Amino acid sequence: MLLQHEVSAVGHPLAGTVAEWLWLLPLLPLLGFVINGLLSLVPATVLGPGDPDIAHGAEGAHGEAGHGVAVHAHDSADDHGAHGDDHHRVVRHRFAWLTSIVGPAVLAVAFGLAVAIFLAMRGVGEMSAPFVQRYFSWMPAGSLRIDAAFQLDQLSMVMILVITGVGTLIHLFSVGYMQDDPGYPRYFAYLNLFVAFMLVLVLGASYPVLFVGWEGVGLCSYLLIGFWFSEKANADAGKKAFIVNRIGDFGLLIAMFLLFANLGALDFVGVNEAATRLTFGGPLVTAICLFMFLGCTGKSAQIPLYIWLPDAMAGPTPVSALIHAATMVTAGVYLIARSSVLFSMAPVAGLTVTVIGALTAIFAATIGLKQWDIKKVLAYSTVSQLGYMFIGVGSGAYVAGIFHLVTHAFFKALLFLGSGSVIFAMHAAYHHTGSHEDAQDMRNMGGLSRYMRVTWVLMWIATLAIAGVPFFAGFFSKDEILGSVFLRARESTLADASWLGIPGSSVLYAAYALGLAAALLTAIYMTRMMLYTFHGPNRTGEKERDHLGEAPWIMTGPLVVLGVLSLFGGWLNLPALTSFLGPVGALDRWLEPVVGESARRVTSGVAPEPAHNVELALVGSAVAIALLGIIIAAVRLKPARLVPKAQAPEEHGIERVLANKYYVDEAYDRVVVEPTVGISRGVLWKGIDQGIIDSVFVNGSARLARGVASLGSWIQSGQVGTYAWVLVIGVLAVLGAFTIR
Amino acid sequence: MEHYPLFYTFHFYLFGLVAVASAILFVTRRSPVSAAMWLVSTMFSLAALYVMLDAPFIGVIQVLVYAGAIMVVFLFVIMLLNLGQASEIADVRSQGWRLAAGLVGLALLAEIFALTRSSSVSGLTLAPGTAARAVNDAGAVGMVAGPLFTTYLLPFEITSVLLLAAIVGSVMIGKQRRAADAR
Amino acid sequence: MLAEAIFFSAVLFTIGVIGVLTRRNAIIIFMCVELMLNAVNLSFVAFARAYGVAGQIFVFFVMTVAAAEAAVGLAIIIALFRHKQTVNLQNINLLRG
Amino acid sequence: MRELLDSIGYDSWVLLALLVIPALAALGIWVHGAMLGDNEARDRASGTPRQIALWAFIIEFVVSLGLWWSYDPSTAAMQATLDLSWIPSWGVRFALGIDGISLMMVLLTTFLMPLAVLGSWTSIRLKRHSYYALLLLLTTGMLGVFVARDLFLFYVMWEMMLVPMYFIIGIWGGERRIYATMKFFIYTMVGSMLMLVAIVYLGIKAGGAAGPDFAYESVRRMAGSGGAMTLFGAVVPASLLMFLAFSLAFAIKVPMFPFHTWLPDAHVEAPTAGSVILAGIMLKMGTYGFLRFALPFFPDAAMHPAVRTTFLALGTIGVLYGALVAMVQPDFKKLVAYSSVSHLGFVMLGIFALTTQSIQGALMIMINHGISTGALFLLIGMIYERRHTREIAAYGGIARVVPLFAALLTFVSLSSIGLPGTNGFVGEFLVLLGSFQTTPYLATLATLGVIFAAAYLLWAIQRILFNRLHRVENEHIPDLNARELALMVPLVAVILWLGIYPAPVLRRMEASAEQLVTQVSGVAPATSVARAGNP
Repeated sequence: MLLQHEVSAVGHPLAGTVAEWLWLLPLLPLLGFVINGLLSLVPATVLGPGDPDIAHGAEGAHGEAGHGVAVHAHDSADDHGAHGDDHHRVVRHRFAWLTSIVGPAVLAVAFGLAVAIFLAMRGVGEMSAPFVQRYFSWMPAGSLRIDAAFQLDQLSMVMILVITGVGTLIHLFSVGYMQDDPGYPRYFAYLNLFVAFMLVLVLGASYPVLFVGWEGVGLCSYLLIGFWFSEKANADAGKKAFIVNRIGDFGLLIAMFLLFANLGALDFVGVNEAATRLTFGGPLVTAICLFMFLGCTGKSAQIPLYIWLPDAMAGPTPVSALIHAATMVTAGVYLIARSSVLFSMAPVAGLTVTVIGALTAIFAATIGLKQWDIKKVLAYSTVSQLGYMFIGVGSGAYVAGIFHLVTHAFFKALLFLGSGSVIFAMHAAYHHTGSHEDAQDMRNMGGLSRYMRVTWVLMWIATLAIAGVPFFAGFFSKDEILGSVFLRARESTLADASWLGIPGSSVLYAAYALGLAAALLTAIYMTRMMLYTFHGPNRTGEKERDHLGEAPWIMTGPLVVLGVLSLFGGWLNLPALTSFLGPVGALDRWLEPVVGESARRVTSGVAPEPAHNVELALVGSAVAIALLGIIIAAVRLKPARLVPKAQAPEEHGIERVLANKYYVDEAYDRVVVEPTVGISRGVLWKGIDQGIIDSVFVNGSARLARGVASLGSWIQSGQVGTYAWVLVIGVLAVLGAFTIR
Repeated sequence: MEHYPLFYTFHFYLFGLVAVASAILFVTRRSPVSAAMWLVSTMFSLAALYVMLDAPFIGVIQVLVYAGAIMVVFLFVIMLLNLGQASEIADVRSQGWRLAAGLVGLALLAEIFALTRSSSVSGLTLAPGTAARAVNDAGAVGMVAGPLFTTYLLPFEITSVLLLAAIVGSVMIGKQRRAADAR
Repeated sequence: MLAEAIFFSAVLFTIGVIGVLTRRNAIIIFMCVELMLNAVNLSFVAFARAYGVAGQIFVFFVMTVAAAEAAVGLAIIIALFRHKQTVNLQNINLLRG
Repeated sequence: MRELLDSIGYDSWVLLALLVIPALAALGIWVHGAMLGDNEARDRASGTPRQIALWAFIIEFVVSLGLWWSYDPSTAAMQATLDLSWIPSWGVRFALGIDGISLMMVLLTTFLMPLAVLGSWTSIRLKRHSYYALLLLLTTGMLGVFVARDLFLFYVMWEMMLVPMYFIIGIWGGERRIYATMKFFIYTMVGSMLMLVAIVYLGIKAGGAAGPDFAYESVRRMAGSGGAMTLFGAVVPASLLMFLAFSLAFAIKVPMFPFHTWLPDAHVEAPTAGSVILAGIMLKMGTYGFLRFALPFFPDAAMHPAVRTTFLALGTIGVLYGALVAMVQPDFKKLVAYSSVSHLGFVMLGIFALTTQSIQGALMIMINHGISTGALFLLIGMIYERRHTREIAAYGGIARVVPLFAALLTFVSLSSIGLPGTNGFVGEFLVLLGSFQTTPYLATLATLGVIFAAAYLLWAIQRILFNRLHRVENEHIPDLNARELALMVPLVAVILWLGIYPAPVLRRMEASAEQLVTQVSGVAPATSVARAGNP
């Protein structure tokens, strides 16, 4: 059925070009999913039915999951005393070689296709309308027409390139990282499926099709977080991610219902057309945007739904890099940019997005300060950086938000993969000695720069990029976001609106301040992470130290590519100030047809051109803040004083609160989860269902019937004489009735 | 209103009263045998009434079937079971029950009278003496036999099946239990 | 004579009813039922004179049924007596569920 | 395809054949059993009845499949009609026919039945002759309900399917089967009694002086005109009373919120095939009844604001309540049973919201629920056969041991959750989207059910499949065998097909859904361009 093309975009400049092969983009990873999925159903090794390792051997081989391994070790000591060494046995899947080829290859081909399509788009020059391809009618019902249709425009092109490009690199890295896991084909099946859904998300031509990808990536995230599902914590984390995302999806669904009920359309072209007819800043468009943003807070881990992302680190590290840093979590940013017309009509919603983004940025950054797990640091950093992107798209600087999305994809993927490489080395070291120490805790690392030089250098590049040091990728994108907020605080529809009674300009200034503070914290915690991991004395352990080493080329190769991108990613959209470096505002021009009009609506049609000195001041303060943060961290922190995790003292006071993430998870548990389950069990099930409905009404009526019946059966004494009496009296009564009438 | 000679009227009342009196005696006897005998007396009186009501054939078979056959069977059974002794002392219910039964009877009577009085279907009534003429014309038996074997043939045949079933049934029920067990 | 016949019929029927109600001997109750049947027969015959011969046919059938009933009923009583050594209905409550 | 079917006069005999084939097969099994004489001989030949049943159901499915092509989606009129005189003195006719609504239900039934037989292939060891004969008879009854075009015939079929189900639960069920089957039977019976009264009333009124007339169309023409009745001194519109009488029967069958407590018991105790049929097909009869009878007959009563709001609210309550209660069930079958309450709540919401989208969505959920929940019950049956427990706590971590089972259970659960790309999403999305236009607040509340659905099912499959394998008994469970795999494959295929390309199904029900909206609301829905479109 996919074959029956119905190209509605006849006459579009892209018609007849390689862009016609758009549908192949998600289909390629899907093919990979099918192949790898079938392979994964073949058992890893032929295990006898009596093999006690059927449950544990497989799980023991996985690469990391620090605390997980520790817990597991404890358990296996209990369960199988003689199990000991076997625990670290490598069980490579029989068809691992095939998976190693298929998994990355489909992505590489997809990336090639994406580049070809990009070149075709460059070739046709000006393209004002999106290239929409209808394949078949998906949900026709009455006046509702939802087609399975893809839409290609400049925004989705950017996303496709990031997804397939970074995706290919991460797939390659995974080959090295996951090869010895018995679930290797399954891992690649999920990863391929994820990319397929992610591409559907960014290619979908309507909200429902986007929603397919939206929930699909959530599913893959669920499956990959719980990849090592034998550990309850991992399975819990996956479930939590799915359910929290569903809360967000609820918002997105309601937004769609509101759109259809009021605009009668759900495809982007139709909605954008109809949206301009809505009242500017009216309650309807605000409600639509706010519900949509609820969806974004779920997928992109913003307050209050950010809680799933740190837990999501239970998945394999490349997964964290691909899904929970580079692509999926940025879907919310994409959605807002995609719906920029709507958001530009609703200043209050835009301010809400900005505020939530700013709060999330600073909030997550403070937590990141005190995390010991290297991946948790990066997770909170991701939450914080996503907050930045939302500051951007919320305040109407859509290009800035997308720009940061792209650069963030580069450097955060690099950071995660680098940490993966560190964990890989750490685990390999512990593996050799059979130790059960935590391979992800920074207190067990230190001085790794001596053992893994490539990783060390690349990680520093990424750190400087995320901290905002000039000429690294993050510097340009972060600076653009902060600058836009500052400028819009003076003159824009947002500044004129008021948010909960606070003037919009004050809100934006506050967001700017929070953004700066978050930048400072980012520089501090990232430097802290680097110092504790790579510098100072090594705390891994005497024996283990000899086994530390650099990862194989298949893992370092992608790191190098990402390092280059993190260095030069800023060239995508250089500010006017740095015109000496190259062409200015390339991304601005590229995305102009998609978000330009909306951005101008926010700034009341005036292009925000700052005065030269203001711009200099802005940039200067940002640079100063970044350097200050790095210096503070370098001066204040003493990696040499750190002790390994096993000997670490308890934390106290505010440190402890930070280390425990402000106890938000516990609060949610107490306030939301436990009452829901308690009320469901105690009141709804035992109380209403079994207590009232079933025992009072249903079985009560049965008891009533039985009571009446037992009365009747008492009358039925079996004495014929009594029956005769009753009969005669009955006859009397009947005759009497006739007589009286 | 049809006129009846005094002779006729007198005998009609006589047999009627005898029937009622015998019936009263029948229900009040303790001994089943004497009760049965009084019932026989009632039935004879009724046979006489039937004849006086222009139904001589019915009167005859009343004597033959009821008084003759059925009541004899009853007596046989009573004697077979050797009832009739005072052993059945709990047979009659207590005073209160009997009083209540009497009241019920009175009520029943009252209702029957009230109902028969209120509704008479005079429009369908045959001319006086029609039945008597029929007896003369067709003969006592022919008067019944005519409709019985024409209009009511099917019920008649079904009755014969019923009788057959009753015969088989009573034989089966009355058979010694041991015979059943032996199989 | 119709009214008189109905009068006697009603009285006889009532006596039968009273008998059924007051006696406990199965055979006597059975005979009371026969009496009631006879009482009904009397009205049938009386009606037959007034309304046509069908009443007599009915009596004929009633008698047949009565005969069948007597045969079966008495057989049951005999079987019952063999089983329980009594025909007093107070001691028999096989109908109780 | 259409020409081929026309050339064999397919439309004129197919519905009758669908009713007759299972009945004949049941007769065949009975004869087979009777000829064998004693029980021992029957046990020795116990393979035969399931073969007969399976082939009968496969033939039935193949025969019914022609309806897919022979059905003309451009009209809402009854098709493949058949009208024979049955009990002329009561004006009862043996009238059959399908529209877009019944078409899908018929196909769902014939699709699920062979799978139900395969699902009980080895689990039923006792009195197989009776079991399969009852399954076949049940099918005749169920199909009869969906294709009857005469109210009396409908009622006969409605009661006819009750009896086999009563025995299936009562004989081959679990420990508390007697309690469960009694509850099921009496509860359903209570509801349908009042419906019988209403049917008789309507039939007599519709016929007028010429004697009763139970034909669907004539009753529908008359029913709306109503009149008034005196009830306990109060004057009530007759249509309201009739509507409530029908509604009670259907609401119990659905089951709608306060009438649902028979369902968990019946599901838990029923054998696998019983659960599949009960959830997959029989629950749909309630909602089908609303669509076919209660609403078109009594639009005024149904659309009265108080009545409508009550039903909408009960539907929404059902969604949330079913989901919340499902969350805390320790027994997996019970969990799925309560999830049915939740899903059927969506259907009720969709029906009473009365927009084309919500009605079509409700129909989609009816199909999807049949497939997904049927598949869930089949999977539970498979694992129950191996471990003899349905307690969720008795499992854990078995995904390592039974990867195929785990993959299928996860997949089917996801479809039940309503993941886009699977069938579940299409139905829920359309219902909520459609309902949002008429009752935005209730629809918003019901959308919360989507969250709870994820919570209860994911939590359950985590406790069954994931976590640590902590029980020795679970370490050596054999994975699915070829038969079980073969019976899951069609279900998985349909789940995906309906999720990705539901348009053919939606198009076949569109005309009927629109006609219903028009009939009930009196206003034609917004114009549709669909039916002229491509297949």
